[in-house]
Amino acid sequence: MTQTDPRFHVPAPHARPGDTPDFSHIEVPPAGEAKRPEPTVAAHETRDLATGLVRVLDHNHQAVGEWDPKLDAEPLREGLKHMVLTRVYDDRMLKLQRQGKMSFYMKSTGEEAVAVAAAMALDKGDMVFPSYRQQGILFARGRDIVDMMCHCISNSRDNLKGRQLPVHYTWAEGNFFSISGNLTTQFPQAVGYAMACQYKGESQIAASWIGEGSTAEGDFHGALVLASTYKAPVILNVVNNQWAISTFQGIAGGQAETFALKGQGYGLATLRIDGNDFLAVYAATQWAAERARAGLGATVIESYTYRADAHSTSDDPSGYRPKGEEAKWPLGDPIERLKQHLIGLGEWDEERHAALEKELDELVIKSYKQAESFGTLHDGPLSPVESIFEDVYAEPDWRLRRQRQDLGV
Amino acid sequence: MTQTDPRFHVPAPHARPGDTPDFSHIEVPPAGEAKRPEPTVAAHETRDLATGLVRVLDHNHQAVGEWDPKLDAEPLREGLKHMVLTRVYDDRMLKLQRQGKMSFYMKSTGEEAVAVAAAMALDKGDMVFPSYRQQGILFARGRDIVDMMCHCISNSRDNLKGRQLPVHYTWAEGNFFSISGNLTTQFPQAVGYAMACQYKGESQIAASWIGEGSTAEGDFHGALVLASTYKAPVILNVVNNQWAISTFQGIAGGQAETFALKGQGYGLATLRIDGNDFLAVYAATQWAAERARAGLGATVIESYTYRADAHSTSDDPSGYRPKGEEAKWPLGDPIERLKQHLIGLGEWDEERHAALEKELDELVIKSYKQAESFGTLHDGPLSPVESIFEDVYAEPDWRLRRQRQDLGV
Amino acid sequence: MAKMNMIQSLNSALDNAMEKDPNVISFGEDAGYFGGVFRVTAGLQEKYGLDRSFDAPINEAAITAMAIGMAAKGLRPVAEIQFADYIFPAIDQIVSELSRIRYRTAGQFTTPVVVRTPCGGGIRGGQTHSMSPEAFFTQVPGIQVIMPSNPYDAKGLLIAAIESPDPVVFFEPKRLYNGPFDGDPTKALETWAKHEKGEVPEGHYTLPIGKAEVVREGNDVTIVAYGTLVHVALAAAEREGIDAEIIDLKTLVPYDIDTIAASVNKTGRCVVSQEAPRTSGFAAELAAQIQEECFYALEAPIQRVTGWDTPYPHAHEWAYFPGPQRFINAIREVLEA
Amino acid sequence: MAKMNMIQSLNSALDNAMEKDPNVISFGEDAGYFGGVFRVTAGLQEKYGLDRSFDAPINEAAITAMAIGMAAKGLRPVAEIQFADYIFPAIDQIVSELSRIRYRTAGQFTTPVVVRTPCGGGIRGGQTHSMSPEAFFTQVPGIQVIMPSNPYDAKGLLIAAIESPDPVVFFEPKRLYNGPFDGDPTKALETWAKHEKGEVPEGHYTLPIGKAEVVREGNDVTIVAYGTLVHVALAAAEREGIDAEIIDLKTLVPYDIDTIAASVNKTGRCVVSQEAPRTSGFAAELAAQIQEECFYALEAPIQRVTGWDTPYPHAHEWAYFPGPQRFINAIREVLEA
Ligand SMILES: Cc1ncc(C[n+]2csc(CCOP(=O)(O)OP(=O)(O)O)c2C)c(N)n1
Ligand SMILES: Cc1ncc(C[n+]2csc(CCOP(=O)(O)OP(=O)(O)O)c2C)c(N)n1
Ligand SMILES: [Mg+2]
Ligand SMILES: [Mg+2]
Repeated sequence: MTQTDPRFHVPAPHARPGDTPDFSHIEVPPAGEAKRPEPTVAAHETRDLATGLVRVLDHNHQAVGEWDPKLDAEPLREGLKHMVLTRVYDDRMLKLQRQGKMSFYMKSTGEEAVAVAAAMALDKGDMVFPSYRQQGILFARGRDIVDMMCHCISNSRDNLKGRQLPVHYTWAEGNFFSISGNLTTQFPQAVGYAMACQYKGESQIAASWIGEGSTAEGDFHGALVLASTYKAPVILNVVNNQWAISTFQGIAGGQAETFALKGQGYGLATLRIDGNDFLAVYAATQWAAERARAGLGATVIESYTYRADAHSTSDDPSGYRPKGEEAKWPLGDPIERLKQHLIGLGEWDEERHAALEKELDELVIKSYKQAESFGTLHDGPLSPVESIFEDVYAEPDWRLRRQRQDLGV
Repeated sequence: MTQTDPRFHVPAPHARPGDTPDFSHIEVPPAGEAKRPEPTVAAHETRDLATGLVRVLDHNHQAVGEWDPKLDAEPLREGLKHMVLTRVYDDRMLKLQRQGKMSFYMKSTGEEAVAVAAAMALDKGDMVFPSYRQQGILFARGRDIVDMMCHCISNSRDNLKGRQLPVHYTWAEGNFFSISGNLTTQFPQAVGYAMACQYKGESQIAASWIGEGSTAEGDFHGALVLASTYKAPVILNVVNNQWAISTFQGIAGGQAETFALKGQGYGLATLRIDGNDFLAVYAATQWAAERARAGLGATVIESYTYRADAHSTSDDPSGYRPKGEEAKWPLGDPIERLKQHLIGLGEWDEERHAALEKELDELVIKSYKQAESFGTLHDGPLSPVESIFEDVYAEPDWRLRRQRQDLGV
Repeated sequence: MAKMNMIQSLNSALDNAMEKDPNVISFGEDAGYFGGVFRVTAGLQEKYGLDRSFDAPINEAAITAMAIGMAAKGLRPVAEIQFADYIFPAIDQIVSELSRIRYRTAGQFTTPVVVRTPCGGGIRGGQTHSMSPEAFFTQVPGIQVIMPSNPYDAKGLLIAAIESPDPVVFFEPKRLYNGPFDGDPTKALETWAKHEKGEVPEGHYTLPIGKAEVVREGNDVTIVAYGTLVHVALAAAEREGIDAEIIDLKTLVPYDIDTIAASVNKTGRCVVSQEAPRTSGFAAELAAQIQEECFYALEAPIQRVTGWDTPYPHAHEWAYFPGPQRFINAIREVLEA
Repeated sequence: MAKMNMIQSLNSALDNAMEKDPNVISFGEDAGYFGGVFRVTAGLQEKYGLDRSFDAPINEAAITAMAIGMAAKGLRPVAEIQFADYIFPAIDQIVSELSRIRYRTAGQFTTPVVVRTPCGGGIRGGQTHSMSPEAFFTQVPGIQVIMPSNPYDAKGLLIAAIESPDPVVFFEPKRLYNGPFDGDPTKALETWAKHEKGEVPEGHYTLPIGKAEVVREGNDVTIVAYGTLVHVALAAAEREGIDAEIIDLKTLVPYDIDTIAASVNKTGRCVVSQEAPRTSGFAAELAAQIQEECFYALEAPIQRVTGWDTPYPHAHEWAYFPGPQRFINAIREVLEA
């Protein structure tokens, strides 16, 4: 049987393995071009912002335009540090996974700004409902690295008692909700949480992140419906990193102009931003948080970025996209761009950067040693076996008590 | 405990029982104002049509503007007849339900144009996936009334063997898909069907209808995602009759401007139309069908209308909306408007109308007598009892064979 | 004490719970202003305000997810799913999320949500207003499953469910809302007024989750039932003059194996029942566990009285519904074996 | 005949079916260009074109609904759900729609869809990549449920499922994709190359839906298993030198009661098994029916070997997984009773 023209339309990406990476179809508006309305603006007046691209850092790495959050050098350096740490950590964990130290890992390479800048623009008290690719939030919020690793290697100190896959962190103290393996389920949950914050009379808000592929799920719609109906103080982030495992964004996006634009159909505020631009992510999150705290409801933010590495350690992108595509991504690398910006400001230099990388790499290595001292998945010690019967209910019922006995633990 | 201001926003309708009906918030643009682009227009260029209101019949009942489908008098009279028949049938069935002749009934009063005009604008071969309030399609497609009634009273000639609630018709011959009791499930099914039509190389398209309340379901989003991704030849109708049982449209709509606008977020063509204007519904359906058949994908059509009677025979609207609200509906009554239009054209008159009503009422009464001769739910005969074990599978397996034995039939 | 039907007693439970704990809120489709299509939430919005009893969009998944998010913040949401047939769009949020939050966070977050939903047939609802999907939820670790059979239990169990630290799916047999039902559709409708379980305290009380009740003592056969079928089983035993011990299970997860086993060990014969289709229904779990537990006491195979493996038909509802005759057949079978 | 692992044999089934019938099409998340995360659909897009093997958006409900619509128009869609854990968003379309179209239309429309999905643990997938939710679907009248245990059966049954006039949920035990697995995770991975059921014809063939197979004859006890546990049960019997008769169920709905009953009537003792949590799993249905059918032949209570009533833990996967020792314990229990 020979291949014929498809009888219905099936979207395909611009380049496949063997092709030359091609992003010529992506329009990159100049930084600074987008207008920044007051956060109190009517939702439908943010329509242009759903199809444009909020960018602050220009090609010379200078912050330009109305969206420049005008941060001091200190928080910029802090942001840079969190992003570098995220990357260093990811790289190290990948190596460790390859060595069999953990069952699975997921990197966020190329998307560090999406998580780190957003976390810094939020209050620490705001509750986040992330997907599995926002580990940057944890660094920005100061989670102990050893603790993070103990989770990833499921050892005796894993705060999730070995119950979750690596990178499916929970950190209640840090207002970091449980990451689900099921896509998009957290999106409407975040809206409920945000409503409960209002109910309790607190100024806390909620924020959630999903990938662009995950917008196809029914729960995406459910979240936007709830947010629209109850005007909930929530930020609904869509991280458009162009890929959902092997399927490019067009399989979820179809003929839609942008993912942000969907929010307009619900009367929500909408922003589409350069996700590799730390300042744009920061400014957009700040704007949306201000709007939410003012009782004006939700903002849908599409962060336009690129998944620069494999989907997970179970994935090999060379099967579905050209090698080296990440290097051609027209919005560059978020760490490099913030670094150059700081250098341009005279607030940073290559030496300090190299030193920072080295310091953080050492920290990560040292942390891993420490983490490993509490065990690894492969060699133990793990949480006690009987812990598998705990926390199913507040108290185990007769079935679980008997089953524990049956297992002899 | 005393009531305080709600701590989060919960939308409420403009009027509740005891209030004076109030539709002053509804903007009714003049008929003929909306531009009619070619059906080949880019989807995003139909944005204005998602927030406007396509109207053809003006306050003098004249057809005006670009959307006038310029139908001859004959199809107009035919449409009028189908609408009158729908109403007469609904009224009679309600009475019969009250007399205990059937367990349940759902009227479509006030929404007859939505179904009838759409059915007439489609080809008879196009597959329809309706909700429970588009019985007008059956009349327009010439379904035998006695057969319809036999279904509603679940008698021995019910083509669904008494398995479905009344009004949950199926009519494969008439390309009328099975109506589900579960809201919105048919919307994405219609997209799959439409894709299969293309796959088979046929020019057939599919059309589906849901209520505005049903747009909140995940399946609504699923349908639009599929339609967008695969550019399926389907018409996705949202019948905004202002009410979803006791909840007004704002509970599903939230802060959204219109329901049609949601389609824009998926890159679909969008039309918002006066659902009580036979000509507008006809023209919009024709436009969308032409677009679909040309391979340009789906159109989301919001028909703006009003549920002029109870949700179903289990419902009493006086518990949640002012009495007499239907009489104040600013878009009038679809039958009255088409009738006056025809009279204005000199193609109809009050006498003929009265005669038509009488004729159809007699037809319905006569048909019911005939239907009843095949049995009623209450007194039988029904389909044979053993038929409950048929059609679960193509062939009953041992479980069903045994169970039939156990029942002794 | 007051005379209440099951709608009133459930309403009273919500009222008491909301009065006592400002974190308790109630929502669902048509469950706010109008008070629910069965009126279980009637009056709550007026009394407690728009944000404590409100209407939700028609999206069962979103309703459940909203409840989960709210519970994570410390509220005690009671979500209504209008008919149990419509719980399936929500099942992912229940199975993958609600049931596991405590487990997967090792107790850092808990989500004590109650999902209330009317179930069962007997009201000519056809296949989409008649389902008894309880067995689906009994398979889900982390969820408690309750189905009361009368106004008194309904209230005590609903308050217990709301106060439970665990998520609960709470099934309300809609055929029992207005009166007990012995399975004979030709008889005049009964009301709860004359039934002793129609006597309901107006104030707060709870019944223990996980406790069954022997509602009729007997020596010849044990019948395990829950919801509507409790009344049908009672009628069957009465009609045939059988010395049956009848257990009203009330809680399906965790079910009260001790009460069941004690009874079966005494009678040596057992019938288990459910309204849902036969295959893989909850009666299968009961039969499997009872035969394991009481094997040496059993003198006959355990019989299952169930709905058929078909959708719930509309016109032939009563041919599907497991009525008294089906109980009698099963009882005879186990007695004569 | 060729040597195939289960991925290859399933792929070959799809290939044969698509070759034979142009109405057969395949789709799912990552199932088009890339050929599926487990590569079951690899090469089909290249061979049959973009519209016969294609990627779908991440919306399991929409994938299923699309399949329903296509089937109503006469296609034979094979939809992949990437992991069985993610079938829950689709369950409403399966329970309320797919299963009932033939019934509620009295045969005017039929929707012979196959939903394929990898299930089960043993690959350190944690609670969201390890579920065995088959029992949910065995409760749904109108659906056939299949779970093969080897490459040969997988191919014959998948083609049969595609050609079945009824909708099928087809579970693929992912731990068996690359080789049989006897439940000992410390042993070197085995492949199908040396297994007789790794011999698979390259052409079209079908196995009957609803037929179980006695994969080991024996006289002392009957073990009913399906999917991965078939191999675990075999290993347990071998290891302990028990004269066990082992039945590979293959089809869960309709299950082959005759083969089971004949065996239990012979051995008088029975162990039923499933990987899913214990309560209300499919083993409960088996136990309930077997005790009814074979009561007088049974010399000991039927034992259930199952997962625990917990989510599937990640690190302690092997404490959850019902391995050979749990079979041995159960066998001893029934033999010594
Ligand atoms: C409900 C559900 N369906 C499918 C999957 C399998 N899956 C895991 S990640 C993924 C792709 C997600 O893509 P996207 O949302 O773009 O996020 P990204 O990985 O790019 O951050 C898929 C299909 C899942 N985890 N949950
Ligand atoms: C999945 C599901 N949830 C809830 C219901 C109960 N229900 C039946 S009709 C209805 C209201 C639908 O309103 P709308 O979509 O506006 O349609 P209309 O009745 O106005 O035509 C509800 C909530 C249902 N049938 N299915
Ligand atoms: Mg992505
Ligand atoms: Mg409506």
